Amino acid sequence: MSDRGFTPNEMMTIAASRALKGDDVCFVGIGAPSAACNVARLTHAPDITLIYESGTIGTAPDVLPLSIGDGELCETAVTTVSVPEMFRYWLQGGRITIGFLGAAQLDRFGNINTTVIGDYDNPKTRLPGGGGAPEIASSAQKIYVTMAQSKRGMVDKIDFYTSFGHGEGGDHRKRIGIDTEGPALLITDLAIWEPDPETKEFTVVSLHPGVSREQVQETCGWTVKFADGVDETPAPTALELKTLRDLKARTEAAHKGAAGSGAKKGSKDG
Amino acid sequence: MSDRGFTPNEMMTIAASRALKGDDVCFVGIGAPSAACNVARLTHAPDITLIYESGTIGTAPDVLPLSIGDGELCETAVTTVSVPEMFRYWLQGGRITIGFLGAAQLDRFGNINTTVIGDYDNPKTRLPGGGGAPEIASSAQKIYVTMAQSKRGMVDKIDFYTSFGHGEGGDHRKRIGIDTEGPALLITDLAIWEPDPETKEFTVVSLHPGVSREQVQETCGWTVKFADGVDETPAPTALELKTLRDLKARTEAAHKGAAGSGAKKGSKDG
Amino acid sequence: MATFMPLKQAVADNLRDGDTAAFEGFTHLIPTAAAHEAIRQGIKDLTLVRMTPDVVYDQMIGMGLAKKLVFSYAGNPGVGLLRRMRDAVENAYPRPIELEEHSHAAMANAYEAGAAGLPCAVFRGYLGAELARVNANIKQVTCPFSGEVLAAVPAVRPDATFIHAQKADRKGNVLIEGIIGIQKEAVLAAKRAVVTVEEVVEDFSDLHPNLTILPHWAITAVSVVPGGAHPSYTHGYYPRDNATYLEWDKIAADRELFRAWMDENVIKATPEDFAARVATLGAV
Amino acid sequence: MATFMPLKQAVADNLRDGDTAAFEGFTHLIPTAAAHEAIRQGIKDLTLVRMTPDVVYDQMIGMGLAKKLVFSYAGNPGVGLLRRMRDAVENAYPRPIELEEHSHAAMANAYEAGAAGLPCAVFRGYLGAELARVNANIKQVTCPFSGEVLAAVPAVRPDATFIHAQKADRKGNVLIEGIIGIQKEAVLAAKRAVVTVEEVVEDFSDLHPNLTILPHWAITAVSVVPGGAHPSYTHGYYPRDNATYLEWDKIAADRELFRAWMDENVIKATPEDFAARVATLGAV
Repeated sequence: MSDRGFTPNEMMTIAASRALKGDDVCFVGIGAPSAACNVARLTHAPDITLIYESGTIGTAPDVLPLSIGDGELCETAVTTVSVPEMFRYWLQGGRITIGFLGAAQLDRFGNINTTVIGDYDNPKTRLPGGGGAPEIASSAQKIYVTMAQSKRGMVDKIDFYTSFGHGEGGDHRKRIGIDTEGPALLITDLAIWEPDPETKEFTVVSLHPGVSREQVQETCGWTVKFADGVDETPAPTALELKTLRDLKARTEAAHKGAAGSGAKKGSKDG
Repeated sequence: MSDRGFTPNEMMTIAASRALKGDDVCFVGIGAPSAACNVARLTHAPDITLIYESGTIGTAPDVLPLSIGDGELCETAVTTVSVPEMFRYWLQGGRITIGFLGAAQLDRFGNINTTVIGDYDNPKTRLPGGGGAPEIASSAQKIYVTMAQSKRGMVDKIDFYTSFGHGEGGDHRKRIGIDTEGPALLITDLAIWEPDPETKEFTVVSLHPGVSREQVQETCGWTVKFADGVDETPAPTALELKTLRDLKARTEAAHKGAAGSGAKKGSKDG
Repeated sequence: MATFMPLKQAVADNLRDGDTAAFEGFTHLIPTAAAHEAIRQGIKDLTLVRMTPDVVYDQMIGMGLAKKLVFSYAGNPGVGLLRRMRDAVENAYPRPIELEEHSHAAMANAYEAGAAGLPCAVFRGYLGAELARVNANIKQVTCPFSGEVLAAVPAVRPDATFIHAQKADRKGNVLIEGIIGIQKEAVLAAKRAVVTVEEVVEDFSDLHPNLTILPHWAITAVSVVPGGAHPSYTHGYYPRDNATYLEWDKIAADRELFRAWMDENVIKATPEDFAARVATLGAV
Repeated sequence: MATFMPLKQAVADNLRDGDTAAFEGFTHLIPTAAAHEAIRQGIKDLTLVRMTPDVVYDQMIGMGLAKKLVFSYAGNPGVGLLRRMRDAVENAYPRPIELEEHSHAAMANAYEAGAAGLPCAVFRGYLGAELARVNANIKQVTCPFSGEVLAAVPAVRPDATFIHAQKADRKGNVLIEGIIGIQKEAVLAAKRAVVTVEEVVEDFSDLHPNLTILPHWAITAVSVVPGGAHPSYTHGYYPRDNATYLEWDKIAADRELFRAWMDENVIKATPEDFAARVATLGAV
């Protein structure tokens, strides 16, 4: 923890939570920040609808799930439907306002790779794959991406297009027949980025407290563009921090109890 | 009632019930003889599965439903599913062994019309339409047809092909890409008919007790073919008759009670 | 987001002249009160969609609300034909009506495709069936793997769908149970959806997780109309009023009798009258 | 018609070398006991299908049962990658494995199409996604009404599907509740279906009519295996054993440690051992 009283990861989660509104219907997909969605629900957006691709609609877990199919998601949901219904009626049906995606590799246009590092047929590292991401990326009304910055993750050219962001930029989505907005926000541990209205390249619009432009550039594999007026992200409020930390503490305690042993917080799930 | 102690209609229902086996999965569609299916269930085929297109699977009503969506069908079913699931997973999925169809007009090859009398665009009589029949006719493993004989109903040429039987006969089904068996039995108030193995024309294989060949021909609009050895349908047993009559009496009483007024037994439903 | 409002307002806000509208129910849960409200408001030129148009569609057609009917089985369940619809089809009375006729499988798949946001439904159907000749909205697609030729119909996407359901919770989430029919799909396929319910309960926290519940944000308006499915039934509340279906056969047989009955029982009535109609039927 | 039989016999009767087999479960209700029985019986050359292959697929792949994997997300939920699967893909150890990789939407639609008896599934998907380049089983069809180009994938039709469920009644009808995933479709899409259950109850007459129940005649065999989903969970019976998922990350990282663990916990074990594994987890 920095002497500011919060970690970069906490800032990232809280900044992401602030981007969510009470009338949003969020598809919390593979590797997505469950924490951000649930902090939003527990602070300014109590009416937000959280959907996990396991079929739970309108879920309100007291602790963070370790997997997208945890029992508590079902127990606290408004309803739990089958997986085909989830993908057909709810995602493809256009009812998801925000699809939250993580990335192993991300490029400046919001294209995402979670499939392979290296060549597909002869990979250096075989990653888990896309899961719901290819269709979340095209069917959700908007996409928010969160990830911790690194040169390995934020790259000039991704090895595989698991899910399509803005392609080569501009109106590339439209040209291939996608009529949803696509990546609309990138929230990292250092900054908030928005796509340029014309080129669709991610552009830093806000730096987290104490973060310099140089830090952002050093941890990013492409030449970073900054908006004309770059804001400073408001620091987490006491309530936001307490909500996040309480949630994580409850999670830790619950999962220890259930499993009879320490369980680390979910990173990837299936 | 004839002096034989049963009516032609009772004979028809009981003959149809005998054609059903305990491991059959019957789709009891529009205008179909619910009575035959339920008599089978209450006599020799207690394990038979009855499915109504309203979504009730494995139903066991104590009284005959007035419509295919009566509450008792749901209350006594193993499970009740949505209508899209019924048509996709259960009918189209090939799980129905017997589809039971009625007809306003029927031809010698088991083609059925329940759509219009006269020209489609300028009909003499607008009938209810096909409902589930077009796909029951092609997706159920076999089709049984029941109807009371009449020259108006059993015609040389039907006005509209609501559902396809054996078309022009022979391998016509196969030629248009249907791989199910199609009409395999016709049970009327006078006789039992089976398709000729080659031509697929319905052929009388059994006359109900006391019925003559002339009576069959007089009430049929095409020149009737009789099998080489025509049997006599065994008369209803005491158990069969009692089961059918008790079922009808229970039905009458129940529907009077529920509606506060006399309700006639279902003929067509939707 | 579901808003609770009187049925009169829900219909006025959500149904317009010329709309494509579905009042769905599969014998069970037929939204009669909503259809009667549409009749009272004199909505015109509707394209009415329903798998099983029955008495209440006979009433709307007989009152001249419909310019077109998209359907798969039109009958009075347990009784016979729809006489007002026949008069419209056979004699163009009170106005001509265009028919787009499908099979149940096609309609079920078309609603499903509408709910799923697809432009069309693909299924195995209409093999040898003559509807494919008279309905230009029945086409074919070829499976790119097996070469099998499958049927395709356009998705049903109503401007407005009306259904009746057992209950809503205070947030406007809606529970449908028993014979659930095509109602979920009809709501999700529609631009606007109005649900009449028997009652509102505090919350649904005691319900089994896998029941058919429509989240409040998938619905436009909820109106509380006890008995609103009469003469159809609501599983858990009241049985089907079979006598009324039988009676309809006589009423619909005569144009003048029909008008008089509609005046008395629909035009001069209100949604509040439905509660009394089911009061004598007994519980189920 | 479902026949009750020991799991050993159910696997022996229904799974053959070279089969396409699905052991489905979506975090919840993973049929671990059935997969372990397949490993013990040394079944070979399987094409394994699953949306979310996790630990138990890592085990089957690591033991060399699979020649091909059809999937959409391969990971250890809440932990990370599947190390035995990586070893097979990256190093062809213990044997090469062919991958047919899809998205979740495609797999869900492909199972649905299998259950629905269709040769292929049609949906809006893979737009701009590179899987369409590397997977020859991703094609396109054009909507004959709108002209929209949609994705098509072949239906999944396993020779054998294995699932775990809460309970059967004496006739062999099976109840699945909670996160129901893709299990109903996986069973209905298969030529043969084996269900392991926690328990058998007299009948299901008290259940709500709209629950997910597979009729006995849609199932081949039912085997009673309490705890049979461990380390996954069974809603209403026992929670997920998160420690075991974490532990797996270490075991699977080393080929020898893996073999030793499999010998001890699978090869020398029986279906009866599962009950003890969940006994200490507490009820849910």
